[in-house]
Amino acid sequence: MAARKSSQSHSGGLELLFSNQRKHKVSIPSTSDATTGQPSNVAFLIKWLCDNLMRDPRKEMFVLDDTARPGILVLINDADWELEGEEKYELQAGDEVVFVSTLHGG
Amino acid sequence: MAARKSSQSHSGGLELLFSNQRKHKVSIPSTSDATTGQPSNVAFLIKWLCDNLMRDPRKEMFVLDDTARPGILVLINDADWELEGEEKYELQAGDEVVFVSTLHGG
Amino acid sequence: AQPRRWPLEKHEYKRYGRQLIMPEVGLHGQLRLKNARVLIVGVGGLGCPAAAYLAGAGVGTLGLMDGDTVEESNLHRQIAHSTARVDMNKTQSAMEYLQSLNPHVNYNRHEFHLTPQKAIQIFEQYDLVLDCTDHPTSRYLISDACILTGKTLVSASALKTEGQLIVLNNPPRPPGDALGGPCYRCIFPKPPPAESVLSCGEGGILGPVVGVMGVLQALEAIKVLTARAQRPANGGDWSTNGATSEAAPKATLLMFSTYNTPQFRSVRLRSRRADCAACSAQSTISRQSLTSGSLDYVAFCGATAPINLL
Amino acid sequence: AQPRRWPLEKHEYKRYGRQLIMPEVGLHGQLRLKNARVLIVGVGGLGCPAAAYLAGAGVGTLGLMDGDTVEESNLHRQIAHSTARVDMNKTQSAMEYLQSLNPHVNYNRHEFHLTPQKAIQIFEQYDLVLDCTDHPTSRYLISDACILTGKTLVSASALKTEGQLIVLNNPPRPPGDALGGPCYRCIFPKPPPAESVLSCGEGGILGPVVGVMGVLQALEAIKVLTARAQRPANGGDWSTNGATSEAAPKATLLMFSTYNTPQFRSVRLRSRRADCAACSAQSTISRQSLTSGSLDYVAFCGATAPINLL
Ligand SMILES: [Zn+2]
Ligand SMILES: [Zn+2]
Repeated sequence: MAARKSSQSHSGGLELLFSNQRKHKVSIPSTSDATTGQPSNVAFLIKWLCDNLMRDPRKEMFVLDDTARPGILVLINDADWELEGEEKYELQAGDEVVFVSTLHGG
Repeated sequence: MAARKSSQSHSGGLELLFSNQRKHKVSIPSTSDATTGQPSNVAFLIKWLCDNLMRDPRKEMFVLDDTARPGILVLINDADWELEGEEKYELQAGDEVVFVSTLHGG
Repeated sequence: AQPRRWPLEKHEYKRYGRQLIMPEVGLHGQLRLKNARVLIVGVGGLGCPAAAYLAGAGVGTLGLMDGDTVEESNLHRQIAHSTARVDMNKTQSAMEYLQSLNPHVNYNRHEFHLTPQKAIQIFEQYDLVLDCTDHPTSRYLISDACILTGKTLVSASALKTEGQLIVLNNPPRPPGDALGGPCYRCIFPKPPPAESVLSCGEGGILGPVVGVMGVLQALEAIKVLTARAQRPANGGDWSTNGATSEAAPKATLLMFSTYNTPQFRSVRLRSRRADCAACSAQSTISRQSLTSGSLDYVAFCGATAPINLL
Repeated sequence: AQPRRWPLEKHEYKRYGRQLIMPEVGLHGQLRLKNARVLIVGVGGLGCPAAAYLAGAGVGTLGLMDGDTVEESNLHRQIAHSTARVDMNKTQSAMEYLQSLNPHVNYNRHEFHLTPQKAIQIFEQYDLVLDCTDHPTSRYLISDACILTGKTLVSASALKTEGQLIVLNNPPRPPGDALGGPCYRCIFPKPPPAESVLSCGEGGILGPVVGVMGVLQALEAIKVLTARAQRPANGGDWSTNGATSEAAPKATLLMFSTYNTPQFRSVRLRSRRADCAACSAQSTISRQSLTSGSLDYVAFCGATAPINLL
């Protein structure tokens, strides 16, 4: 099964959930389901990150209802994922996905 | 003769020399000399900009001794051209060349 | 003989000369600044530098709102206060500094924290609002009140070594008008879990980080106020917003991270959300619900005592 | 019984608590700031905000150098001065503000403009230098003196709606050592034609633009001072610079442009130049040539009266 390379980075404190590392280059399967051949999308990436990369047990700080929790912006190649189809966006090799936690301090 | 597309932009007041426009998308010939087939490099781009795009008569505000004048940084795809071979860097389609005039105010 | 009346006073040409001579401001821009009324909600790490540069630029009326008093732990970043003014209300402390920087500005002090009941009536006295507060509760309230009163909102935040900045409701349009810029609820329809919210007191903050964001808020405010667009004299709808296309305007988020390379990043966010609770045709938030106090922002954002988790 | 002696005074834990609790600063970083001596050359649009945030952060000794007096036209952007202090020397005016913000810093006033003759002797009293001046003449002089005295230099500039920032000689190494960061002459070996140099007085300047650059200078200074690297106690060579590789370090230029999209841009510049007049093995600039006054920076940069061209 071919791997789809994608780099993802964290901002706004989220790196604390991922071994305190800001940038990760990850290779995910190019299909999320071998039988249907469904290409991997962002929903799959989020689940994959939770299962494979997140060291912190508090999954609820990253996901809620199988998607990024409220207060986390998901950016695909410097644009809000809402402009790209949200969870259904199919990842391309080399895509950069950024998870940003909103800040509230002042 | 094929054209080589390249976008260039100005900063630090240089746009005043180029019709007060910050960004220009230009197509330059892919070879600077039809007989030798010499690929177009940054030296050729600078001369081409002077001849074709610069509306201001004060060429000395942009070039000196056939190269960018002192105080102008030339950046090729977000790196100093000195890291890329300076004037001899051969332009690729889609390259972004930025001319930045140093600021001195404070 | 009576001399021809100049649009600015003589001392104003002197004081604002360095910005007046720039085509981006010019005499027209300076007059717009002079006629502008800007409200700064929160006179802390963001509000102090934002107020300094807006007062410096000659904004006609500057409103300062904060119910807190100055603490010694504020002074590493809240540069309009001073050691001698510890325990003084922050709006009073900042005003002493601002008066000495530029006495030609009208300063309004609102010596209390913003509440839903007061928001509409106060925001109506201003042209533009800066959110310099530090909690989701106030961020939703300020955004809602800006939509209901038709004000552009310059919102920033900072924590530890990072900052964020976004200009909302720009251009300002009534709820349901897709040509208005998105509001805070368009970007964040649901509040973050309360346990994920950290204040600067809990998470820490580097002074220049919040300082940079506050100065950039002043700059965005000046850009909005001096833009070429025509604004009706008495605060009604904007007839034109300076945008050349009639496409639904998107917001841009500027992110800053001290130890990242590059430090700054600009990302394109969405336009207005068709089902936004505040700015869409289906809006459920009204002047009445705010003023009556029936909207409970604290309950909406969950527990008020943030837990030190993230 | 005598209580255990704490490394900081009680009030310092309070005042600096919000930065102390961050791992990027911590107690060690705060002690480094307290022991640090920082010189700010130029107390104008860049120097005022830079000084405010460095004083706020608790830098132990802050040197302020400027021979100018405060003018009304400075006040839209030089936020450490005040209307009542117009005509006062800028270092005196700024010190009054800074003292009231943080009285626990030692402030040194250098009430004159920098000259080649004085540069070495003054720079040797400090650990780090901020170039907040406004002319190529001083920019070359400050860079040369930083190379000769082994100081890292945080240099910024601004004009109209744009700004630039670069950290030079970082890490600081003697001339000829390729593991030192580049200097100003490495990046700009030849000065610009005098007629292309515009000051803020001639070209104009938007207050928050120069403000942002000044605040970012304070941040870069704090980053350098609190970095994990070990610095010898008495200002000798740095044994390690915190870099993991032994490659020649490159400089990064941060560019800001108010009306550009994106507003900020970081570009990679070169490492030390093998034939640099100041920092290479072939250096022709010495302590002697500076101190004796034999180096003429004004002649090097051409005519002193800039012509309003670009
Ligand atoms: Zn909305
Ligand atoms: Zn050098």
